[in-house]
Amino acid sequence: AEPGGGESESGDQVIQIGHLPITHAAPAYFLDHYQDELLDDVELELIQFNSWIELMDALNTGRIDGASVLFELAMKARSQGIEIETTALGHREGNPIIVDPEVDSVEDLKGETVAIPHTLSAHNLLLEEMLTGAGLDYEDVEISEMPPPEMPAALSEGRVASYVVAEPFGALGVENEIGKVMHQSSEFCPDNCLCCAFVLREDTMEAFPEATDELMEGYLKASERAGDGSEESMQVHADYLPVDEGALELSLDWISYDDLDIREDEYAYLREKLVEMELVDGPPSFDALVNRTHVQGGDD
Amino acid sequence: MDLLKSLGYAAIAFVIVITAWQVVIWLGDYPEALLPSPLAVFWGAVSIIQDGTLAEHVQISLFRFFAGYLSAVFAAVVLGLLLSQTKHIWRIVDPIVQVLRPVAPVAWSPFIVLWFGIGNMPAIVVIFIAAFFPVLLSTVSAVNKIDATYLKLAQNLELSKTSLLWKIIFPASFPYIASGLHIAVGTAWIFLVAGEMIGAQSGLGYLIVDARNALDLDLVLAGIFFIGLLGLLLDKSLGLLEKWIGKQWGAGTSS
Amino acid sequence: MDLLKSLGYAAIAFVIVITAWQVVIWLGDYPEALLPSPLAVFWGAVSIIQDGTLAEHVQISLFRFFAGYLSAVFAAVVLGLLLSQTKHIWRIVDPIVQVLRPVAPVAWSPFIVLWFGIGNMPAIVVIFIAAFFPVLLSTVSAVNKIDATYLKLAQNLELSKTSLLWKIIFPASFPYIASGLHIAVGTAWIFLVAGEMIGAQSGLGYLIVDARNALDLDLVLAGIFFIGLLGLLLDKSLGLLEKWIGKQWGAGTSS
Amino acid sequence: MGEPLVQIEHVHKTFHKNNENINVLKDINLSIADGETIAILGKSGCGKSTLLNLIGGFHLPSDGQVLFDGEKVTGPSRRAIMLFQHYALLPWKTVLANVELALEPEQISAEKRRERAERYLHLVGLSNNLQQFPSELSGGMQQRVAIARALATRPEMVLMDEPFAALDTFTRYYLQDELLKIQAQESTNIVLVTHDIDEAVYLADRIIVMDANPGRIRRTVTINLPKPRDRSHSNFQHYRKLILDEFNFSRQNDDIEYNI
Amino acid sequence: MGEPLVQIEHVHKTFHKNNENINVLKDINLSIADGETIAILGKSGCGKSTLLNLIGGFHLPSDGQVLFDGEKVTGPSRRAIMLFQHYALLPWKTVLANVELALEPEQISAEKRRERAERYLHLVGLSNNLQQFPSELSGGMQQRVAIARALATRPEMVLMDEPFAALDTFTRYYLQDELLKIQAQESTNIVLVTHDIDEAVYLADRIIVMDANPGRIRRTVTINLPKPRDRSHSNFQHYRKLILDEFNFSRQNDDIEYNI
Ligand SMILES: Nc1ncnc2c1ncn2[C@@H]1O[C@H](COP(=O)(O)OP(=O)(O)OP(=O)(O)O)[C@@H](O)[C@H]1O
Ligand SMILES: Nc1ncnc2c1ncn2[C@@H]1O[C@H](COP(=O)(O)OP(=O)(O)OP(=O)(O)O)[C@@H](O)[C@H]1O
Ligand SMILES: [Mg+2]
Ligand SMILES: [Mg+2]
Repeated sequence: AEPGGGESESGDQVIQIGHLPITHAAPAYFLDHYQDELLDDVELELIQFNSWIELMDALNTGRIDGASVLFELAMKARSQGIEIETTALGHREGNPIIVDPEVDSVEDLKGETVAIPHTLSAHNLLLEEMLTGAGLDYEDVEISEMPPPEMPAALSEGRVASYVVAEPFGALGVENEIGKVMHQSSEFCPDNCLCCAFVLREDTMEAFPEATDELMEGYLKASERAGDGSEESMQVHADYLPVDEGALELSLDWISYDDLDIREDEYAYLREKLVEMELVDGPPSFDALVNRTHVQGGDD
Repeated sequence: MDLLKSLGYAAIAFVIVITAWQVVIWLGDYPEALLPSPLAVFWGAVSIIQDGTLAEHVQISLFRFFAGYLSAVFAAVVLGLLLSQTKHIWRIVDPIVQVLRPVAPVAWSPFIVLWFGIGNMPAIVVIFIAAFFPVLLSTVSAVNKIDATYLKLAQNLELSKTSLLWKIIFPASFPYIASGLHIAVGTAWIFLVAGEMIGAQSGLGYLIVDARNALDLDLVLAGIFFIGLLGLLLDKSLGLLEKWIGKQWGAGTSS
Repeated sequence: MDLLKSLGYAAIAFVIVITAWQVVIWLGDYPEALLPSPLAVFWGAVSIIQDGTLAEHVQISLFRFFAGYLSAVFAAVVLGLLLSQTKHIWRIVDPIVQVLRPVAPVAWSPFIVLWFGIGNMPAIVVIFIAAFFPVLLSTVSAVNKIDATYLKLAQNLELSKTSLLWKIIFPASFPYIASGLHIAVGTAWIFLVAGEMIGAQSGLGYLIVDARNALDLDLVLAGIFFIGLLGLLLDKSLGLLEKWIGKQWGAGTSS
Repeated sequence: MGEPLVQIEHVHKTFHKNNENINVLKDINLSIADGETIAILGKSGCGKSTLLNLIGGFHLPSDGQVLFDGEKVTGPSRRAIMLFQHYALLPWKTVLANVELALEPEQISAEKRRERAERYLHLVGLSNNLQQFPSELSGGMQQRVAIARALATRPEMVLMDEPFAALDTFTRYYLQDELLKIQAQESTNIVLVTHDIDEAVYLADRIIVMDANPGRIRRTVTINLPKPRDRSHSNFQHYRKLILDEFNFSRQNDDIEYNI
Repeated sequence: MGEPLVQIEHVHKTFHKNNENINVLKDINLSIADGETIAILGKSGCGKSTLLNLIGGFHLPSDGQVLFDGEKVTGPSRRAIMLFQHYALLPWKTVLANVELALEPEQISAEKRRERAERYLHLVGLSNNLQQFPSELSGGMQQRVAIARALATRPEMVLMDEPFAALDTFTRYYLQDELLKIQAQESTNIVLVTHDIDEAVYLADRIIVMDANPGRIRRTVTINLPKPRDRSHSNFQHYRKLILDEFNFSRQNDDIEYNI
């Protein structure tokens, strides 16, 4: 497929970025919101999807130029020969384990169904850590994959006893008193549970190197605004994710957008974990997938 | 007067359903969040009518529906007529169709995205697939059902191949084709909604999924109601069209 | 010999499809990850056959299918026969059916979960809904299509109401009902797979979704192939059954 | 001939269709004596079937009344069995079961039922076809099954609506002969609707010739010939010519209308 | 009468069905002169339609040959037009368009086509029904349209397969008269298949009486009566009786077979 979304009316290069309606994609939202300020010759077009797999279909087939996507999915796609690179993280932390109010401990989940957005997700790894940490086996629970927006409904309907997913759906469950937080991701893999990454297709990056640089620069600036906690920032979050204020605040409490660099040791941990859980046969090497030039260039 | 009578029966049906529904809620003691009351659904329906959400989604769904359905009908009828003319080719195509037909159109989505991108096209392609196979098969079987005397007549009069196809075979099989179209319209509509529930960002199916994700079951039921109503209207319109064509082309003749 | 011939044509079809597919891959230069080659799909199919995954999912899907389909057929035929006997009640039930029918069975999932819990039941209920309405409508229309002379005959012989229903109306309408069942089997199968794609943790639909989630499009295609094949087998078996009943009950008689 | 079995008095019949009243029968008066065979003859659409349905109770008169054995007819009954043009056999039942079904409403044992059914099937010469299905029989044989079924209920009257019209001439001739033989044996009353002049002359004691628009009785012809009759005998030809003349078919008029 | 128009020489016809060979026609020899009207008469299933289809080229003989105007028949052609029992009118076309369609393969202008179609529809008395659809016409009128369509192509021969069997007796009589008038005017050759003895005697110059299993010609009866004939005249009755006797229908045998 032709890279890029063509040119806009004003002659700017249009770059299409896919995302799910989650707080984890907030830097992209902020870049979109402030693109008059942060972008010159590039026009960002956000495309929302309902589930990770639809997003991956569009990314893999070149229907979009990039996406804010689960890190593990990006690894799998790269291992299958899809030419994409991760240029930054989406966020850090912000992955609570939400359980039915009746559930008090990890042991209570034995035999129950737990929802995750995807087997190739930080949430799945997190769940595994939590279960083995509590002396259970991964097989002791039923895993159910479903699109994040569906999870609070599933918990309230009793289809699942717990879910682990991106924000704001955890906070939503708590706010609506459908469920409660049992653990936070930071309790299991402090600072190295890579969750969402910002990825770009290599064909786009090669065709429009300047546009790519400009986009990434803007992205990193936008991420700062996403995490500054100001009134204005809250309003932008609320514009893109129309959830009630309480849930949003709760989400933002759990999540940080500070350090979006992808470090080799974090990546190595992820690789090991994926191989150990037999989720990806030959995960790509750090160099093949991760492109730190923009993050580090920003640091320089 | 007949219409009035039908409406009367429909009204009775409506009252009975509403009553039964309310009784279930009372007896089962279901909370509003799990099984909304008729009144809640009514206000839900009013709200999406008033704020224009409904009109917008209906418009999108109908656009997709007609784009997919009409192109499927056109392609399937023309292909069906041509294929049924050459027995050998049909016997090769038939097994392919037979294996592809039972596959739910949504199963193809990864490939639909590959070839048709994102946006409206996937939903249109899903409808296309849903309508294409039934119409193709009913066209071929309609042609095979044509009274053999018509073909003998054409032979006898030494009509040309094209005359035979367009002046005899097509009109002779049209009443059956039309009834195939009628059946396909129902299935296609159901699949549109199912398809929109899976992949789309708009349309009636999305409206339902979205409401469900927001735990607004009253809107889910309102959506279901409008889907049913629109499906019914589509079906009835095609039924009328079918009848009209039947009359036009002299169905019910002794020949 | 006829079967052999059909198989021959199917083989030709198979070769053509495989060739066209490979050519598309070469010409379009699609990477394996986006459009797997026939060989990759073949090995994918072999792998799920060998490790028993396929058999397990097929078993579950078929169980759900038969449970839902057979109960729908039973309920719909009995109800259809009874309803068609009392014109007034049918005219009240008809509008309800007409509005419910165009709604995709999956749209009901929140309520299905509410009443039927999780596990196999939701998928079975989806099939039930998918099969129930077509069979009900075809039963009622079959009864209305019965040759009026049969009814006149029964009146003339002063047969009892029950004799009329079970010895005249039921057998006389059965061939049409059977053809309704035949149509419903296809739709129900498609919906089973669609339903399993949305909510289930097992079954052929899940197999596809799961493979797709893991970005294993070769397994997706292998799954699609088996779904098509099984659907075809179900359809053909019912076709044979229909033919057999038709023969048994003297379809094609002059009366 | 005793007191009339069927008495039709000033019967009118009007159908409503598309908000129109179609006057199908006008002032029909007819009485049929016990033992008499009546043929109703007329062009297509003149109301023959309607008249037969009135006698059988399948339609009710719009005006006037039909009496059967002195009682007003209010619906179909086993006393007058209709023989349909397309036989109305149940294709999913064997020949024997078809006849047995007709005997079901009578409170007799299963053996008795089977015995009686077999007797009447023997009467029409189908003893060897008891276990066959209707679709395995020729048209002529199917109509015989229908005749056996009608007779097995021992009705006082059999109503026949163009019973042999779907058969070819030769089969028709055979079955007409059959019918006469059986009737001689069972002495059933028959009212026969036909548009075949030969059939009427061959079978009937009295022919009711009808006119159309609205349907009315034009003339009654009593056939004073002993049965069985000879189709090529001059007496037969006399009646045939009489009726042909009634319909203007003997070559004298050339002003054929163009509105068939 | 000149040299034979149709010559059927040692024709056999066998059908294959369910791995069985059905011998339908056996050694048929027949020649039809130009100007002659032939009726083929026989019981159901004796192969009448098969013979007609052989003449028309719709079937080809298993053995022997059919010559039309000296040439071997290899397929249907416009030179011999078949008139079907159920008329085979196209219900989606008007009466006029039905006839016009038949003229399409002739390279004539649209006006000429319309003119010719109207002329033949006038001939059969349907000038007032040009724009009606077949379903709006009675059975008799529909068959007239079919006759007009057949004649409009100016064929050398018209093949009729029980053309009037679906009509009631009265309509049939009218149409038979019509056919004779038109034939006198257009002098078309007619081969007519029928199982109606009266029809054969009324219309044909020569009657081919056929036997069944396998189908073969039993007898040929030449009718030496001027046309139009009088159905109730004694000469007509003579031929009628002759054929009835051939089929044993004049009351002398009572051993009616039970396998109709
Ligand atoms: N149920 C009905 N509703 C309306 N019109 C009817 C009905 N039954 C019969 N007719 C009309 O009454 C007239 C007489 O019909 P009927 O069937 O008695 O004629 P028929 O003499 O039996 O004709 P045929 O020889 O064609 O059977 C016809 O014009 C017919 O259209
Ligand atoms: N295409 C065919 N295949 C096999 N058998 C055939 C075919 N056509 C006719 N027959 C058989 O040939 C025999 C003669 O058929 P045909 O139609 O010529 O009889 P017919 O004299 O016209 O009879 P009818 O008066 O019933 O029309 C029948 O036994 C029929 O079953
Ligand atoms: Mg009648
Ligand atoms: Mg024939």
